[in-house]
Amino acid sequence: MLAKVMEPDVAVQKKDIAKERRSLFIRRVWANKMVVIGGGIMLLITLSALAAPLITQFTPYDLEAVNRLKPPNATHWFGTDNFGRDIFSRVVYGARVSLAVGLSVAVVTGLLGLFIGMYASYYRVLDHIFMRIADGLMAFPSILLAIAIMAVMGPKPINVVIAIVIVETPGVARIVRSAALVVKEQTYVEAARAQGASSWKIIWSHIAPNVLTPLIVQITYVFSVSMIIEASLSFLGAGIPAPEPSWGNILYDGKSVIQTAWWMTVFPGMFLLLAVLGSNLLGDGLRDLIDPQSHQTKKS
Amino acid sequence: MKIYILQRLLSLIPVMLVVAIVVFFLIHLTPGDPASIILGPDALPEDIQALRKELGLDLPLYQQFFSWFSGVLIGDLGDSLYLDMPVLKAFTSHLAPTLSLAILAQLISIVIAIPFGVIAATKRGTTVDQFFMVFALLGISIPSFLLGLLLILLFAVELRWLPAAGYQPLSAGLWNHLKFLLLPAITLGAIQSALIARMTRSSMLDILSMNYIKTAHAKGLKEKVIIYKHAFRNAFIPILTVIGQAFGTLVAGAVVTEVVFNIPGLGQLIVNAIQRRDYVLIQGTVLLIAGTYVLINLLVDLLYGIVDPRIRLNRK
Amino acid sequence: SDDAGKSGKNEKGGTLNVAYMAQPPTLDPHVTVSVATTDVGRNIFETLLAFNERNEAAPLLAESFESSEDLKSITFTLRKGVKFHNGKEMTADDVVASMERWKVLNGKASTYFSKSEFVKEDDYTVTLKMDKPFTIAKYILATNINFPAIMPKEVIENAPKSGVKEYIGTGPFKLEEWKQDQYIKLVKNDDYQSPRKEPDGLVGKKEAMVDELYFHMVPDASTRTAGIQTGEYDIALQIPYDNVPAIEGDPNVEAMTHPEGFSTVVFNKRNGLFSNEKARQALNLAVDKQEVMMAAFTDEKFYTLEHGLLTKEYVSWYREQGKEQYEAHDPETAKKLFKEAGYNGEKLKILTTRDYEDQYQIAVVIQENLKKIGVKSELQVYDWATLMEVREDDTVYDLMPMGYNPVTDPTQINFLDSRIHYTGWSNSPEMDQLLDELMVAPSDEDAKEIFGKLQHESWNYLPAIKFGDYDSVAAIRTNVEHFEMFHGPVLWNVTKSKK
Amino acid sequence: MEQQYEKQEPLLQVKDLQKHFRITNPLGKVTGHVKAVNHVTFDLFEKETLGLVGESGCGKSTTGRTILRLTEPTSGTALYKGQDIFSLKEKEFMPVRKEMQMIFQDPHSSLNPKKRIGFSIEEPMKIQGIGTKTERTDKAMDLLHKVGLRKDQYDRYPHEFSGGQRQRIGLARALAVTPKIIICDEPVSALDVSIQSQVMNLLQELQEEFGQAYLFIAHDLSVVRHISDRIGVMYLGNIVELAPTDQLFQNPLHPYTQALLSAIPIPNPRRKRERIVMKGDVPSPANLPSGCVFHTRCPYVMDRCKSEVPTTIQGANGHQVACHLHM
Amino acid sequence: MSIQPLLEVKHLRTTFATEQGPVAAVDDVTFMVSKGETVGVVGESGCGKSVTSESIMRLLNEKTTTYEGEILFEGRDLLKLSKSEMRKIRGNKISMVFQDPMTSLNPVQTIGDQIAEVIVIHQKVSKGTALKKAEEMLKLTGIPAPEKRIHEYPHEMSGGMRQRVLIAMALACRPKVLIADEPTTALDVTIQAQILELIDDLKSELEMGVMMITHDLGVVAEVCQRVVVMYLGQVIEEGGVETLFFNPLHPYTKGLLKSIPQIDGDRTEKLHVIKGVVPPLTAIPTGCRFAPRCAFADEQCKSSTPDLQEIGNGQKVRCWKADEFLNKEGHGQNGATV
Ligand SMILES: Nc1ncnc2c1ncn2[C@@H]1O[C@H](COP(=O)(O)OP(=O)(O)OP(=O)(O)O)[C@@H](O)[C@H]1O
Ligand SMILES: Nc1ncnc2c1ncn2[C@@H]1O[C@H](COP(=O)(O)OP(=O)(O)OP(=O)(O)O)[C@@H](O)[C@H]1O
Ligand SMILES: [Mg+2]
Ligand SMILES: [Mg+2]
Ligand code: NI
Repeated sequence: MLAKVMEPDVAVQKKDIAKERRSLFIRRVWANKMVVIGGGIMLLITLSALAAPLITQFTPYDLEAVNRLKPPNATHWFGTDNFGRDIFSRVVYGARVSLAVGLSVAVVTGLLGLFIGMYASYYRVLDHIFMRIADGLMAFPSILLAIAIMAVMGPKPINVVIAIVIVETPGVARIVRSAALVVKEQTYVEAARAQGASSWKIIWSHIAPNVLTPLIVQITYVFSVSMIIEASLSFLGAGIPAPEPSWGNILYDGKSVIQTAWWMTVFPGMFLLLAVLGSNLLGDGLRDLIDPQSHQTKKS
Repeated sequence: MKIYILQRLLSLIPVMLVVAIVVFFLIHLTPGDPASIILGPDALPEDIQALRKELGLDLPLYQQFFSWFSGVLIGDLGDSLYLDMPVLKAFTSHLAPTLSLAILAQLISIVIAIPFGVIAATKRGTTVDQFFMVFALLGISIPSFLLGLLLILLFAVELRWLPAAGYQPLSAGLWNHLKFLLLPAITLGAIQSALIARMTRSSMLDILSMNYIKTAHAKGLKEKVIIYKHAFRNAFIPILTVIGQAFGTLVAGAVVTEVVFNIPGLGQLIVNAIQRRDYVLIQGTVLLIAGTYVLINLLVDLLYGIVDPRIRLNRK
Repeated sequence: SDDAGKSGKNEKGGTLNVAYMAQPPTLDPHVTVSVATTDVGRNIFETLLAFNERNEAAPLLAESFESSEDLKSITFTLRKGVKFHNGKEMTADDVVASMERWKVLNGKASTYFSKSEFVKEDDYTVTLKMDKPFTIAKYILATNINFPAIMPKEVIENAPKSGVKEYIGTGPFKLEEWKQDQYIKLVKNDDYQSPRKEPDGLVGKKEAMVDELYFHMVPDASTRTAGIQTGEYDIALQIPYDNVPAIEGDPNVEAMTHPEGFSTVVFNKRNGLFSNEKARQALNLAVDKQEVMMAAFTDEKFYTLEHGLLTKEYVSWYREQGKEQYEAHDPETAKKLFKEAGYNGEKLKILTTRDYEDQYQIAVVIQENLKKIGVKSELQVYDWATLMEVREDDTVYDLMPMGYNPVTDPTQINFLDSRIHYTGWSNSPEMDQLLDELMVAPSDEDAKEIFGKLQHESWNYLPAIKFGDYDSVAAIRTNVEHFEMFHGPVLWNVTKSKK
Repeated sequence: MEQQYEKQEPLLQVKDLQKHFRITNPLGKVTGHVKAVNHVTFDLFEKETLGLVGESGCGKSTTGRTILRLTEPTSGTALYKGQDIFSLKEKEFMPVRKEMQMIFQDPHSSLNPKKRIGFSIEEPMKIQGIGTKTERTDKAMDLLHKVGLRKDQYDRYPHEFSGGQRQRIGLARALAVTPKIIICDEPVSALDVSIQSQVMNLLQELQEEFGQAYLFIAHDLSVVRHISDRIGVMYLGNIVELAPTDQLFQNPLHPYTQALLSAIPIPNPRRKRERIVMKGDVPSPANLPSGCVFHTRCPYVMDRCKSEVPTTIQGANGHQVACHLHM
Repeated sequence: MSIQPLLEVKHLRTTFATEQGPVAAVDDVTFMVSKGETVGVVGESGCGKSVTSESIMRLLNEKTTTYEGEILFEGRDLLKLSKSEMRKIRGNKISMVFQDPMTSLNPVQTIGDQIAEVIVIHQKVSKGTALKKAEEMLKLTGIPAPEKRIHEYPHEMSGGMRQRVLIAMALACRPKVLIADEPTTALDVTIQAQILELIDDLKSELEMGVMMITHDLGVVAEVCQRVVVMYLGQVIEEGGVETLFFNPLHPYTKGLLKSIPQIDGDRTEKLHVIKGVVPPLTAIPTGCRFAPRCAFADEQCKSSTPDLQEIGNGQKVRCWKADEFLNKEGHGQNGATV
C-alpha cells in the first residue's frame, strides 16, 4: 500500500493554497489597523534615524553659544538648545540612541527572559533558584541598581542597556514562565515526552514557540519602557552620557528651561510619545496577527 | 492559614539573603567613598583616610560584611553614616510619606484605570476602545519628571491651586497632607493607570467570553449587572496582581517623582544615600524595602482569598 | 532702601522659608568643608574673626585682636556677656577648647598650626602662639568654610569624632528641629548679643528679625523655581540661569546675582599628555574662555572673564599678573604645541559630572574646542560621589573641569600647593617656595606682593586653567528685605513683611 | 477471537499500580492528595485489545500515562516483556518508548499548534534515530495516506484540521516507530459519531495489519465493547471487574458494572429498560471512602464493605472481580 | 393539530459577520416546541444547534449577528422585542441550561446568590425570600442539605451537583420553555441518567416545553417525543422519535444511526461510515448541502436546494429523493438494528 501516484493537480493546488494563504495574511495585516499604524510609525522613526545625516543640516554636537535657546525657525526647524545645538538634528540622532537602547534592551531581555523563564518552568529546582533571585531583584530599588552599575562599569551607553536589562528581565522571565507552565501541561508536550524527546527538545521545540505571543507583547512593552527609563536615568544623572543625544537627555536638558523654551521639551517628547505608542500598537497588533487561533471561532 | 503565613515569612529569608549580599558587594564595589563625601569636595586625602579608618572602611570587605550582617541577624541595622540616626529610624521616618503617596497614587490609578479598562473591554474594537487605550498609553509615554514638572507649572505656578512641592505629615491635617501629595500622586497614577487599564481590559475580555457570563445573560440580567457584578469580580484577580506589583514598586520608591516634588520618602532617602555613599543606610534600607515588598506580595496573595473563594486558605 | 511705613517693612517676626539645594552632612563646622554646613551653621555658630565687606578679617566674637611684633602670636580679647544657646556665658576656656579642636580637625589648620597653641590668658583673653611668623594666619582663622565655631567646652569634650551632636553656639538663631532630608528649622535666639558696630559683611550688628527660619532641602532646581513662584519659599538659592527670565517676569519675585566661585579645568599632571607643560599651554590657547563661560553660565550677566585667582572683590589681594596668558587665544599655535607635546591622535579623557551642570557644560565646550584643532577627546561622566573617587586615580583622566568657591586667601587654592596632594598633582617647587615665603612675609603688603609672583608662576606652570568668575542667582520674594549674599546667604537682619 | 490467555506470556504486566498526586492550591500550598490510581493490576497480551472503562476522573488516563512513565508511579510494577520498566533509567527506557506509543485523549491539544503536522509525525522517528531525512519524510507521507489523509497535507498546521483528522494524525504519529503496544486514551470520545466510526474502523484495520496490542481507554461502553477483547472496569482508581467482553456484558458481577451498563442510554426509543439509578455522586478521589470504594453508592452495601477492602478474585475464563458479594 | 405550540421557530437564519465575510451558521431552521413536550435537536458538532438556541434567547453578540425569520413565543416575535422586553423573558419565561456545568457558574458567588439573583429580578421579591426559594429549588433537584449548600461556592461541588444548580437556576421562575444545550455531555453516564430523569420529572411537574440539544442519539431516544435533525445549519429531518429512529428518510439521518456502535450489536461487523467531512460554513455546497457526501446524490441534488417537505405523520424531510426512498423501502425497514 505504498505511495500512490500524486494526483496531478496536487502541485498546482499547493501553490494556490500558499498564494491564498499569503494574500489572506496580507489582508489580515491590512485589516489589523494596529499593526498598520504602529508599524508605520515605527518604520518612519527608524528610517529617519537611519537617514539622519541626509535629513539634517547640522551635526547634533555643533555648538554655537551665541545661538542658544532660539525658537524654531527656518534654519533650526525645532529651535536650538542651551548650547545652541540644533534640536532637530539632536532629536533625529537621538532616535538612533533611544531606539538602539530600546531595541537592544528588548532583544536581550527577551532572550534572557525566554531562557530563564523556560528553564524555570521546566525544572523545579531552577524555578526556586531563579524565582528567588527574581524576587530579590524585583524587590531591589531599580534606580539604585542602575546608578551602581553605571558607577561600577563606567558611564557608557552599553551600561545603560545592561542596567535596564537587569531591571526588566525578571518581569519578562516571569511572564514567560507562567505562559510556559500552561503550555507545559498541554498534551502535545506530553506527547513529545512519550516519544522520548530530550528536555532540550521539548523546551525549545515544543514549549518555546508557544510562549512567543505573550513574550512579544511584553517585549514591545519593555522596548518603550526602556526608553522612558533611560530618560529617568538621565534625570538622575545616570543616563546616556552626553553629548551623545538621546531623547531622554534632550528632555532632561529641556526640563530646566521648560518655561522659556518649550521646543526643547515638546519635540523630543513628541517623538518619544510616538515611539511608545507605535511600538505598543505594533506589539498588540502582532499578538493578534501571529495567533491565528484567536481568529477562529471556538471549536465544539 | 497561620502555617501558610509562617511559611511565606520563612521564604523571605533567602530573598533577603540574596538582597543583602548583592547590595553589600554592589555598593562596596561602587567607586565613591562616604568619607570623602562627608568631608566635602575640597577635603584633603589625609583627612579622608582618617575618617575612613574611623568608619571602619579600611577593613577587608568580607570582614565588613560579616560585622554588618551579624548585626542584621540580631536586628541591628546600624547607624547611618551621614544622617545622624539609626537606619531603622531613617527608614520608618521616610516610609510614611512614601506609603501615603503610594496609596493615593494607587487609588487615583484605580479610579481612572478600571472604568477605562472595563469600558474599553465592553466596547472592544470600537473607537471608544481605541481612544481609551491610546489615552492609557499616554500615561506611560511621558517620563515622570516631565509630567511632574508640567503638573507643577499648571496647577501650582499658573493656577495656584496646589503647592509646588514639599510634604506635610498627616498630623498637620488631612487636607494639608493631601494637597502636597495630590500632584505627585497624579504623576505616578498616570503611569500605573496605563498598566492597570490594559490589564483590566484584557482580563475583562477573557472573562466576558466565559460560559458563566452567558449563563448570566440567559438569566435576563442587565448588561451593567453582568459586567460589574459577574464579570468584574472575576476579572479583578489578575488585576490585583498588577496592582500588588505596582504598589510594591511604588513603595520601593518612586525616586524621580519624589525628587521632583521633594517628598521625603524612601526614594529620596535611597538616592541621597547613594549619592552620599552612605553604605550602612543603603544596605539597611534596601533590605527593609525588599522585606516590605515581599510582605506586600504576601498581603496581595492573602487578598486573593477574599476576592476568589477558590483560593481561600482556611478551607479544605 | 529703607522705606518704612509704606508696606510695613522692617517688621519683626514671621517665618522665613529658604529653599536650599542639599542637606549638610552635619552642622558641626569643625569636621566638614561642606558649604551647606557653613550656610546653615553660621546662623547658629560664630567665630572669633570673620570677613567684612572688603574681605578683611575682622573681629566677631572677639572684641579686638592684635598681632605681636614678631608676627608669632595673635592676642584676642573676647566680648563680654556673650551667651551660648544653653544660657552659659562664653569664656576663654570655651574658646581654647573650640580652637584646639578645630586646629586638629581642619585640614589646613592642622598643617599650618600643628606646632601652634591657643592659650588662655584670662577669662576674656586668648593668645595664639605660633612657632614661626605667619602673616596670613588671621585669614585662615576667619575662614568661612570648615570654620572655627566657638562652642561650649563641655560639648567639645563630649563630642564624638564624627561631629558634635548638640549644636550649641552663640549665633542669632538656635537649632530647633532637623527633619532629615526635609528641613532644618532654626528659631530666633532671644538672648543674642550682637556686636555693636554697623553691619559689615559677616561682622557688625546682627539680629534675627524673623521668629523661625526654615532651610527646606529641595534638590531639584526646577522645583525650587516653581516653589518661589508659588510663594512656598521666600528665598530660593541657585536658580538655574535659564529660569531667570521667568523669575524676572514674576512681579512678586526678584532675582539677585552674587559671586559664586570660579571655573577651572584641572590637569592630570602626573600621567598622560598634560604632564607636559607645553600641552597645558596648548589647551590654554585652544579653548575659547568666552565660549566656555557663555555655555556654562548662559549670559554675561552671570559671569566675568577674569584671570585673577583672588578677584577684584578681594580688593587688597587683586593682582594683574597672568592677564596676558589668560587672554591669549590662538588655536593654530595650540595645534602646533600639542604636536610638540607629543600628541598623536589618542583620545583625551575629560572627567566630569552632571551633578554640577556648569562643569559638565564646560567639559562639552572643551571637547568641541579640541575637536576643532583635531584633538580627540571623550567625556567620562560620573555621578559626583563616583567622580570624587575616580579623580584620585592618576591614570584615568587627563582633564577635569572644576568649580571652586571664592577663596579668601592664597592658601585655599588647592591646586597651587604640591604638598597637599590635591587631585591633578601639581609639582612645582617654584610655586611651593613662593607659598612658603608668602606665609611668613613680614607684612600683609609683602604677602600680597609675593602673591602677585605666585599668580604669575601659576599662569606659566598652569596647574589648572581659570576660565572666569561666575555668579549664582538667588530668587527672593519681594516682601523679603535686607537679604544679601556674602560668601553664602546672610539671613540675619532679614525681614519679611506680610504683604 | 477468543484466546487462551493463561498459556501465553503477557506482553505487559501491570501489578498493583498506584499513583497519588499532591493537590496544591493556586498559591502553592499542599492541601491533600488525589489518589488517582490505587490498585490496578492487569495483563496485556500480544495483538489483543484491552478496554478500560470507567467514569470520568476514575484514573484511566493516569494509568496509561504512568505506564509510559509520563508521570512517575507512586508504587507498583510494570513488566514489559518481563523487564520492570519502572526501575529503568530514562536512558535505558528509551528503546522501550519506541515499542509503546500513545494516542491522546484530546485531539485539539495533542498536536503542537506551531508545528507542521509532517514535523510532528516525523519527530518520533527522528528522536529514535530511524532512517534518513528523506526516508522519514516518505514514511510520514505514507502514514498520512494510511490513516486516510492526503499527502499534500504534510505541511499544514494542526488548526487546519478537524478533530477527527487530528486524531488520525495522532495515530500516524504513534505508528511512526512500529510500536508493539499503543495506549489509546479515549481516541474517539471527543469526536462525532460519524467520525468516531471512521477512527474505530481504522484502528481495527491497522491492528489486523501490524498486530499491535491496544490498551483502549474510553468511558463509552458501547464503543469499548465494539473494539475490545477484554474489558476492565475502573472505579475511583481501582479495577473493580475485568473480563472478556461478551462475558462482561452477559454476566456483569460487580454492582458498579451492572449500574453502568444499565445507565447507558440506548439509541432505541422502544427499549425502555429498567435502569439502576444509583444514589449520590462519585466521591472525590482526594477523599476516598474507607473499605470498598464503591460502598457509598452501592445498592447492596453491607457492613463489611464499609471497613474491609475487597480482594480481587479470579473467576472462570479470566473473569476477575473485586466485591464482597462474590467472595 | 390539537397541541398548542409554545415556541415556534420559522425560517430562522442567523448570520455572523466574520473576517471572511458574512457566515450563516443557521439557515432556514423551522420547528416548534409544544407544552409538555421534549423536542430533541441532534446533529453533529458545528451544525448550528447552539446557534439556534442562542438565537432564540438572543444571546449572540448583537453587533456581529443578524437574525432573519421569526421566533414566535406566545404569539410574539422575540426577534422584534426591545432589549429590555427580551430581558424579561430570559430566565423567566424561557430558560437555558448550558453544556458545561464546570464553567457555567460564576466561581466567586455562592450558588444561593446565583439562584436568588434570577428570582429577585424577575419576581421582584426580597433577597431573603429569594434565597428561601432558591433553597426550595435545590431541594427539588435532589440536592441533599440545600440549606447548607446555598452558602457554598461552585468549586466546592461535583459536576453533577453543579448541573443541578444550573437546572435549579433555570427553573427558578418556572419558565414555559426550557432550552437544554447538551446538558449532560460533561457528565458521567450514571450522573447523566440522574439528570435526564430529573429534567423529565420537572417537565411534567411544571408543564414546560423542553428543547433538548444533544448529539447523543441515545439520550434522544430516552427522553424526547419529537426529534429535529440538523446538518450544516439546516433542519434536514424532523419527526416523532419512533418514526425517526425506525423510518428515517434522509440519508444523513440513516448514516448517523448506523454509525453508532450498538451496545448489543454484532461486534465483528465494521461500523458504518459516512464518507467525507462536513464542509466549512464558508464553502457551503450549492444544491443539497449533504449532496457531496451522499451516495444517492444526482445532478438535481447538486444543483438545487430541496425544501423541508412534510411527508405526513408529522415527519418532515429535506431531500429530493424522499419520495423515492419512501416508495422503495417503505416504513420500518431501515434504521437501527433492533
Ligand atoms: N497532574 C495531576 N495532578 C493532580 N491531579 C491529577 C493530575 N492528573 C490527574 N489528576 C486527577 O486524578 C484523577 C484521575 O484522572 P484521570 O485523568 O486519570 O481520569 P480519567 O479516568 O482519564 O478521566 P477522563 O475520563 O475525564 O479522562 C482525577 O481526579 C484528576 O483530577
Ligand atoms: N460568533 C460566531 N461567529 C462566527 N461563526 C460562529 C459563531 N458562533 C458559531 N459559529 C459557527 O457556527 C457553526 C454552528 O455552531 P454551533 O455552536 O451552533 O454548533 P453546535 O451544533 O452547537 O455544535 P456543538 O455540538 O459542537 O456544540 C459552527 O461552524 C461555528 O463555527
Ligand atoms: Mg482521561
Ligand atoms: Mg453547541
Ligand atoms: Ni457493530
